[in-house]
Amino acid sequence: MSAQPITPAPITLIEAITQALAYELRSDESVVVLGEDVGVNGGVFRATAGLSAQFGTERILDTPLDETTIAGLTVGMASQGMKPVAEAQFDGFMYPMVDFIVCHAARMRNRTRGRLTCPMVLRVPWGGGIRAPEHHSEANESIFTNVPGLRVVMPSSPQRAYGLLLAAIRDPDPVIYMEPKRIYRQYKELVPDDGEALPLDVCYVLRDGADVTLVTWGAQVKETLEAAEKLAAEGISAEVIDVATLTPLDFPTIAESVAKTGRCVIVHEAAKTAGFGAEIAARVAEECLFDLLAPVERVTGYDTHIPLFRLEMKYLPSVDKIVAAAKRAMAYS
Amino acid sequence: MSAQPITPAPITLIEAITQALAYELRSDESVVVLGEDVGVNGGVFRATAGLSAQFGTERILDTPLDETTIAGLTVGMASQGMKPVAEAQFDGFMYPMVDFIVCHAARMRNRTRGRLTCPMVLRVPWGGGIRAPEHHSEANESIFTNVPGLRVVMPSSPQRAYGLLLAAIRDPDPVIYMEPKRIYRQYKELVPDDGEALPLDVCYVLRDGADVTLVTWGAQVKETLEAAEKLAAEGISAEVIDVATLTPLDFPTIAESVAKTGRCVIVHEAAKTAGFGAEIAARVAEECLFDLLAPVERVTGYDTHIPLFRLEMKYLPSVDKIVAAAKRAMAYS
Amino acid sequence: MTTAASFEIEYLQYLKPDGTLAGPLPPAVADAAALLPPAVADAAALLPLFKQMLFLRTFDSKAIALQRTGKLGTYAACLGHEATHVGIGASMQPEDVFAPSYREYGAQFARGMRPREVLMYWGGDERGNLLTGAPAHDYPWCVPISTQMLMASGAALSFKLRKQNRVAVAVCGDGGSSKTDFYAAVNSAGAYQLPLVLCVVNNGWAISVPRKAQTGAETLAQKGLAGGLHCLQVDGNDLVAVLEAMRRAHERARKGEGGSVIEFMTYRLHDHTTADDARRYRGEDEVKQAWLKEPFLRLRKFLTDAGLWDEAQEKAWIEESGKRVDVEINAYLETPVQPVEAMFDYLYGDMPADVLAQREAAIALEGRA
Amino acid sequence: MTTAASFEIEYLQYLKPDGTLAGPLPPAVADAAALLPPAVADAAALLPLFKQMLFLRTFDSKAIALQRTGKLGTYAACLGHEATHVGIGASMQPEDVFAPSYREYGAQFARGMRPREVLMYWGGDERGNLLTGAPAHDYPWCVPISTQMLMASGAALSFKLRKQNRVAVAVCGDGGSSKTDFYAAVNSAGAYQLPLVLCVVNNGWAISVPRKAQTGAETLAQKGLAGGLHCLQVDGNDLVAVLEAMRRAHERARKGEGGSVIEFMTYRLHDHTTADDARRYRGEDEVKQAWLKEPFLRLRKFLTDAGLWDEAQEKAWIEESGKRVDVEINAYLETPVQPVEAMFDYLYGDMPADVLAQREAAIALEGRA
Ligand SMILES: Cc1ncc(C[n+]2csc(CCOP(=O)(O)OP(=O)(O)O)c2C)c(N)n1
Ligand SMILES: Cc1ncc(C[n+]2csc(CCOP(=O)(O)OP(=O)(O)O)c2C)c(N)n1
Ligand SMILES: [Mg+2]
Ligand SMILES: [Mg+2]
Repeated sequence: MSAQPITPAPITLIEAITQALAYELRSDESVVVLGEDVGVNGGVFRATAGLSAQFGTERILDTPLDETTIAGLTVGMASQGMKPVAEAQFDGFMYPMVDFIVCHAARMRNRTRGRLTCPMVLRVPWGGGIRAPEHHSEANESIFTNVPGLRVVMPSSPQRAYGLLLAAIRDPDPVIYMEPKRIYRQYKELVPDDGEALPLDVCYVLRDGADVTLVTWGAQVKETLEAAEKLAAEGISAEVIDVATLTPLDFPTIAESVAKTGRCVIVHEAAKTAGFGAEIAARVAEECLFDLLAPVERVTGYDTHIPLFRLEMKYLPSVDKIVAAAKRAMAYS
Repeated sequence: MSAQPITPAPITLIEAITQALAYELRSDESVVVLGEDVGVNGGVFRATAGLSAQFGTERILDTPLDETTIAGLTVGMASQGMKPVAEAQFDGFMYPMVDFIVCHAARMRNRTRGRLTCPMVLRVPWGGGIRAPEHHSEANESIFTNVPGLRVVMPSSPQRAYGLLLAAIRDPDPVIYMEPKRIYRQYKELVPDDGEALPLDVCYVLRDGADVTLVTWGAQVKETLEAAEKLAAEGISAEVIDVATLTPLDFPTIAESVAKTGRCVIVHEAAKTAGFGAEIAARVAEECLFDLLAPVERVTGYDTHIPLFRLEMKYLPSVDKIVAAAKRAMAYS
Repeated sequence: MTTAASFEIEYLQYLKPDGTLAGPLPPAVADAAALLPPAVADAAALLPLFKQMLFLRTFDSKAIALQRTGKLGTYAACLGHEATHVGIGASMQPEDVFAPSYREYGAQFARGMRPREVLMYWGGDERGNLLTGAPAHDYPWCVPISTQMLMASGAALSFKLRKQNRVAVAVCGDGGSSKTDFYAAVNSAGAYQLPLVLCVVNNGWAISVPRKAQTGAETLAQKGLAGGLHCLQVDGNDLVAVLEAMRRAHERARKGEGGSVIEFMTYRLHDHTTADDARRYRGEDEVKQAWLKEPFLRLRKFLTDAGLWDEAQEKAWIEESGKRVDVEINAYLETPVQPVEAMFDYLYGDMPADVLAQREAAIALEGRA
Repeated sequence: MTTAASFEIEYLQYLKPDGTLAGPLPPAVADAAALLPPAVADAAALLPLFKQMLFLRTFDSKAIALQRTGKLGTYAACLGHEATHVGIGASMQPEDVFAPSYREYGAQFARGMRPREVLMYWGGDERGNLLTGAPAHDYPWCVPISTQMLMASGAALSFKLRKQNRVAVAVCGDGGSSKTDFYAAVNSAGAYQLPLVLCVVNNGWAISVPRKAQTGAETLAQKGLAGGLHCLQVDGNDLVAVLEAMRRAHERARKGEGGSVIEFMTYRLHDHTTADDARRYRGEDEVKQAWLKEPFLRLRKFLTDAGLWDEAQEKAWIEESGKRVDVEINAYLETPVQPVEAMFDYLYGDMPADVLAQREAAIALEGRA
């Protein structure tokens, strides 16, 4: 195993994922990658491109077409000392995995009082906005956020994709790693292939601000940062927080910001009701009530299914919707 | 089909369920009941006791032992004009049903622009506190509360069990009907078998109060009402709201109460983080901020799996925990 | 040794790839009609189906072109599957229910679906699922693999319980036969003895995963044995065999003899969808070989030999097909986008207050249609 | 007719219900040793397993009594399954991995599990899953039906990938063989050619649902054909047949010949669990008939005939078993409840801040242990 040279050129978010997978496959022989079409095809999004050629079919496994199977095999391998990194081909195909994730992955350690564990990662291209067919555009993170024993992680930049995926694979417990597919190739960043993981369980403050706290994750980080720019142009100083690890939630980072700004706008793509934004708003209502100058705002998908692509952009949060919410909050003082 | 005589004696919550099933099986021939052991055995909790003898094996169907199968058959029948009432034997066995519920039941109408619909009910004995084995004690309602197109309903008394189940079966869309098994036989109530449904999509105010609003659902209604009694004895007037239909949520009823009391304590059995209580707290933070005198409180299960039964009562919300939370809220004014 | 059970699975083929009849008599001396199975009244009965197959080719290539020019979303071609798809569709009665996956346009057209609706669906518009020309009880496209198989089992159960003389027909791929929902369909159809036909279209590939990586079973047909169903393997490029296999399965179903699993052996001649590039994972040779066995050539040869088809007819029909498809394409392109409220209007039968409020907010934001 | 595939499933029985040997020679003249299969070195080898079966009976009845007096939660008896469970356990090597459902104490004891842990588990204490005496890689009890089958397939895959000479053995019931996870195990074991033994213990009932309502398949063994696995049906009340069936499956697995599905024909002589009342759904006659074929009688007869067992031995062993079980019961009853923080301590390898805070709050509320 020879060390990789530092990547010289900037890479996309999805390339950062491939890079992290390759790094960890090289450095930990208990890591295997499995999923539909992850082998010679390199994944339908090319996240595993080249890995089969590099690591062989015993490390990069194409599975039969069944998500229950993928989840079950993954838990079986993880509980016997391997570190499987499974892929669900799209967000909308994760549901058959829920049983194994909730009943076994999330509980193996607790059930056996630590005797068996389940160090696995489930990667899944997540969310809408790529003009894909039905079931290829879902923001369903909240299926897992009320399940103890899991980590739900979502990167929003090439660097965080790399660092958080390394951390997820090395984590001793199951991690649902949701990849915002809309920004897979949106921009490039220098991501040194140095094997440095980024911490899980912490929120990342991406922009400092004084007037309003914008809390978001995944693909909406882009629109939220743009909204912050726009607000700045109008003299409103917005702090932007990328939650990054939804559960376990690092609420103190959010609380600190809200204490400072007195206003909290939560932005996410999933439907509003009982989306994960609710948890953040609830914590604010519990722990930051007297800091609040304005009601909490949620800018989210509507409480309906994301439409097929002719209408989908009207479903998703947008820069304008975020700006409007921030301004509504600013109306209070 | 002859009318049933008015039930003369008070009945338990589970008997009210049987009574509602029988009523609707009599009055609508498209209704069928299916599940594991629902036939001659009458269900492991006896919810379908006697129905097989009364309606025959073509109306009361034992299924092969597979929850995916139950969910798939149910959606298939419902989309072809029947009204299946399926049973998941226990909360912990619902997970394999998630795929069909989320991908098909909740979307059939929307996907086909109203051409096909999915009028079905999934009944499930829900929650902890009966000293049951593993996976028989789960409060997993939040798996479904972020899914548009569904109704999530939970009764908390024999009368509401009867009226809401009738409403659920008659509803033109899929309803997840969660039955708090801990109070299946806790007390009896007169429940006339008059076929009168109770409205869905509304919260029920069970007790008027002026100082603090206690919001809950399912089995915790019992402890919450008891807590209200205790608080009354100490001069604190608590309003108690049974949410009953979690989604779509009737928030105005809650908002009205919080506007009056200025304090909101949410009680539920599920783990705290991203439990459905978060949505209620979030709505309060959005819509009732300036009514609040005290931070919102959530009295919930801890963020871990409900333990096996030797420890489970220490996991669940209790009268004392609710009283303590209400008093913390009362400390603000 | 005591035997607990034993099984045999039949293979059905009538038309060989070269267009001659497979059968006990040497093709040269055989009376074609005598060798045709009960499903086919006479050779002429094949003609309209042959024309449908040809129409499909035109539709398919025009849809791909539309996608390439950005006027359609991802599209799943049916190239090579025409005999299987058309045969399945032709075997059904209007009161039967059809549960497709996502590329059985041949069957859907046979059910009466309008081509514009195929384009609407892949064009990102839910109205493609209205099936205005097809039986209103048919299922919409089904993206979560093989869930349609189990849903169809539920439909078949509803037929049985209501004593309706109807059959549910569902289609999945070779990959789809690995899905647990497929097995659940097999299991439940057997347990309840349902009027269900589970069609497994084995086109060799599930995106990049070859058939042999899906299962250790020698045939996909034998998966039906797991539920005690009738199992059959068929040359899926042979329209005659497809029709006969379906006829048998329908007959069983209607007689109350239960469900069938039919494996149709065919080949996916195109990429998985327009979003796929099959050169990454399969060799040209394999594809070339498959072109020799595709369903169209042999049937054309057979019908031409029977004096039922000629080049002039073909030219005219291709032209006619092109025109018909163009009409559909235009209708699709001219259909205005749904108003924003469409995303709320079909969610519930009774719209909840919160949804109504969001609907109004969305209209306020986006403008009323 | 062309045949695509054909299959035959063998049925294995050595000891008939009356304790005589089934076989080509009339039992009277047969040399018992000659008729025993390779799995059984000689009749004496059966003795310790017979004693385990007897021990199980004692354990079972004492556990039920404990439940009836409120000192145990719901308990699932294993009465009638002893030959199957003990045989499965005895066939395994320590390095193999065992994935039970919830009533295979016979197999778990053979793996070294302490009876007190069975009681702890059903007594509502997670520490029952510590398996202090058994191989630490064995799986805990598995309540969600048949998920253990698929998990075991994953374990087998890990053995294959790491080139470990180990076998995964998983057990489910007749009802469990309807579960999609079971089919997924069959499918994946076939696709990857895994060292996996899927044991289907057909005891006639899944709570109240009889075997015939689960599936239209003639045998449960044939479900393995769906994945190209080796299939075998066995008299599960015949310890000898169980041992031989397992031997064959292990051999195949170790030779890289892939997985097996073995159907063990037995009968659930007790209620499903102590929470069940089987009189609601099954006749007494059926149960009476089943008692004639139960596994213990025939083996006792065989061993007695072979001069390896007598009444005195039996009396002594029953007494000894009772004492051993009592020791275990006392150990269970004397185990203090876990402190409240135990519900947090094994949730994550690295405890998140919120969980830690809740842990502290719970301790503050309930008192430190
Ligand atoms: C549950 C699910 N998982 C994954 C996918 C993504 N996907 C779409 S088509 C396909 C391959 C299907 O192969 P096969 O069943 O052989 O049908 P074919 O496309 O060859 O007709 C996959 C994996 C899906 N649609 N649904
Ligand atoms: C997924 C799931 N659904 C339902 C149950 C409830 N349940 C427990 S045991 C059982 C019957 C199992 O029958 P079988 O597989 O034949 O095993 P046996 O109990 O006869 O050994 C059922 C339905 C469960 N444990 N898991
Ligand atoms: Mg295919
Ligand atoms: Mg059984």
